[in-house]
Order: sequence, then structure tokens, then C-alpha cells
Amino acid sequence: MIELTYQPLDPERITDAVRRDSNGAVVTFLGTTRDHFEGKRVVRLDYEAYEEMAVKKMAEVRQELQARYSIEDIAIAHRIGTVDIGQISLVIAVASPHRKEAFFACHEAVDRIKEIVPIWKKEVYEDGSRWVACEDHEFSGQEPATIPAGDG
Amino acid sequence: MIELTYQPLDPERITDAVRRDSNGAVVTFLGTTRDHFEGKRVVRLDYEAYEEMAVKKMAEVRQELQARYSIEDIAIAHRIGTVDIGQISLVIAVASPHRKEAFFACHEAVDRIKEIVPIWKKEVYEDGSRWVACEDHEFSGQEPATIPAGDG
Amino acid sequence: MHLDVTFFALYRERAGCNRFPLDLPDGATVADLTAEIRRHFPRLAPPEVKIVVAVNTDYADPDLILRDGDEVCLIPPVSGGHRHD
Amino acid sequence: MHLDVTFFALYRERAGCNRFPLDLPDGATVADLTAEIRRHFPRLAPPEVKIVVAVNTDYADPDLILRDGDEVCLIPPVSGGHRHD
Repeated sequence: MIELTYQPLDPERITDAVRRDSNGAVVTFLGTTRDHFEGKRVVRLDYEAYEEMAVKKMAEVRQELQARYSIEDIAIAHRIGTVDIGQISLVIAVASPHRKEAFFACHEAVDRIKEIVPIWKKEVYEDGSRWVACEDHEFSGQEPATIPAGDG
Repeated sequence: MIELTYQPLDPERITDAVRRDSNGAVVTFLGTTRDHFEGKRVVRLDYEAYEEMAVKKMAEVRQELQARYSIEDIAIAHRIGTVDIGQISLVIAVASPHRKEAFFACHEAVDRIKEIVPIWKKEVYEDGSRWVACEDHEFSGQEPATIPAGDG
Repeated sequence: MHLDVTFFALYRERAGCNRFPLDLPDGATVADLTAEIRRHFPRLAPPEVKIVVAVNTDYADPDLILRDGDEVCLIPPVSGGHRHD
Repeated sequence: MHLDVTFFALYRERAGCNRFPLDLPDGATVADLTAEIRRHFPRLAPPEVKIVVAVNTDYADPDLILRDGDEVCLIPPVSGGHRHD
């Protein structure tokens, strides 16, 4: 299950999508919007996606981890648009017969999604806003290692 | 939150117990009863606890991980009694500002609970039953390293 | 001293009882207790398997000295790290 | 060849548009495209920051040769591994 939506996410529904009687372990990650960033009060987040590519890359992350851990049951759902504080922007649910694979695959799924899926977030403060990762990356001069440089 | 109960577990309620606006990541583990074990069909599991000590050891695991990862929000709920196939016997929810701590603490919590909390499970097959860990440990002659040997 | 020893799970089934009353000399240790238990229930655990004991809801070392009225429970291995539910 | 280049997030805001039409000689590469984009939008990204390009919904190497009508998008860095939501 891959989902990119402007609607609130329902973690229980997404978790249920991976539960099967042959699985003994289900690991779920919820990414929620935090109320502060480096001392600044965040009032909401605005997520923007290159939607067609985002869905494709989410599916690639899913396939990558299915192959690496020999598991089938991975669900990834990302919310975009405005997400208020404390709400869920990302749900990843992984089920497998044994827990170790479920923990590793879920953790790696989050890391990979944040590396390669073209979704951006803007933190909106009381007195301004900021595209979060963009500025960081400019500061460090680093691109994610897995994304080929597009500039000559 | 520590809970030991004969009632079905509600993962959403337990997860909600750790969600706060200052946390950006919530990792949840569900342990569910599998329908097979080494080729044998399992029809249900019966969990038995030394209840007073189990609650105490669950709280110790929680405190141990709170200290190790400097996080507060850990909820542990274990169901005992008869648990049908596909149902949830264990829920661990960990929330923290950053995801790495939440993943590590949740994974370690499962491992520690299975090591030191006195809860036993009996797999019931169509043609018999078996106390799961007991026989394994007898076969290997190993005790969990963290439990002092009680025998002279 | 007098103790009531509680059995759980596999040990309860093998012993055929939940609880077993035991009189031990003053100064007896956990190791003395498990030796006595093995005499009463020779099939409880194979000789190479250590019997884990909880005293007053904590895991107890073999050399812990027991006191009259201690809450003593025999703990078969718990679910274990390498296999999960 | 003719391409419509799409901007997202920070790049969209800095460029002041969602989409920018661009004519490039046949045989032009992704590197040629980003050089041209930098000439039109000098404040889009500092010189030390590489501009990542997606062509037809995949990340493209700088030496990829573009074709007329390719779907070209400029990708500011995504949420990133060291910071999460």
C-alpha cells in the first residue's frame, strides 16, 4: 500500500493493511509535526510534493526493502498540504514473521523516504516560515549521497 | 503507561498515550500471535504471568530505556490469558523528538521484555501444546544472560 | 523457616501443583532451596538446566539467604530473545 | 528542443514561477540545462549548491542528454536524513 493524500492519515487502517496471521511482528512509524524547532515555535507545516514522482519513489523504497528483508507487508502513507501541530504526516507499517526485520525495514524506510522522495516541508512560525531541508543542505553544501548531482 | 491485562489490547489508545506536540516520531511494536510454528499449525496461545513481578519488571524495562535514551514517553501493554491467532499480545509505543531514539528504544524494549518479564506462552496445536521458550532453553542449556542463576 | 514455593507455567505442570510448602533450616540459601525442590520433584528440570528463583518479586542469586515468609517463585525461562510472538 | 521546466518548493518561491519554458540546442544535457537555468535565475541556488534535476520522474545524471518534450523538474533537497518531522 502506497498512499499520498491531502487527508488526515489513519494509522490504524494503514497498520491493519499489513497484519496477517503469518506475521508475528508489526512495527509502525508515525511522523508527527513538532511544535518547536531550535527554540522557535512552529504553528503548522505545509508539505508540497512532486506528486507523480513522489508516489513512484515511495513505491521504489517499498520494493527495495521488500527485496532486502524478504518481506511483503510494507505500507507507506504520506500526507501533504497543511498539517497542524501534533498531527501525522507520515505512516510506515511493516509486518514480518520476526521482529528484527520489521524494525530494520521500518527504520530504513523512513530514512530512504526522507532521502529520495520529492516532498518538501515548510515550517510556518508566528513571524515567518522556512523550507526545512533546503536551507540545511545549502548550509552544508551537501546533497544526499544517493541522488545524482544534476548540476554540471 | 504499564498495563497487564486479560482484555484485548487497543494499539491506538496505547500509542496516543505517548504522543505529544514536542515529539516528532512515534514507533509502535505490535506482537501478534502467529498461525504456525516450525510447520505446525497453531490454533491459539495461552499466556501466563507472575503478575506482580511482571508489572514490576515491565516498569523496570521502561525506566531503563527512559534513562538510556533520555526520553519520557514509553508505553508497554501485555495481554495475558488466551490470545487467538492474529490478535495482539504485546504493544510497545515510544515517542521522542527524533526517530532514531524511538526506533532503538522500542526495539530494545521488546528484547528486554522477552528476557526478564515473567510471562510464559503456551502454543496450542491441533494435537497438543508446548511451552515455547522453556523447551528451547532446556535444549540449549542456556539461561538469559541477565537473569542470575538461582540454582547452586 | 517455612516457605510456600510457587510454580508457574511448565514447572507448574510438571510439579502438578501451584504451590508447595517447604521447611528449611535458618540460613538456607536459594541454592539450598532449589536442591530441596529437585529432591521433591526430580523431573522438574534436567540437571543441566538451572532453576531460576524469584524472591519477593526479584531474580535472586543462588547465595541469597532466605528468610521466613519470603515470597518464593520458580521461574521457567521466559519467552526468550530469539523467538517472539 | 523545447522544454517546460517545473519548480517546486524553495525553487518555486525563489524563481517566482511554477514553470519556465526553455529552448535548448539538440543534444543538450542536464548540465547544460542547469547552467541555462542559473543564467535566468542567478539567485535560485548558491554556486556551491548543485541543482538536482528529475527527468521523466527519475533523478537524472548531469550528462544525461535531454529530448524534446521531456518532463523536467528542479528538485530542491528533500526533507533530509538528519532531520525529520
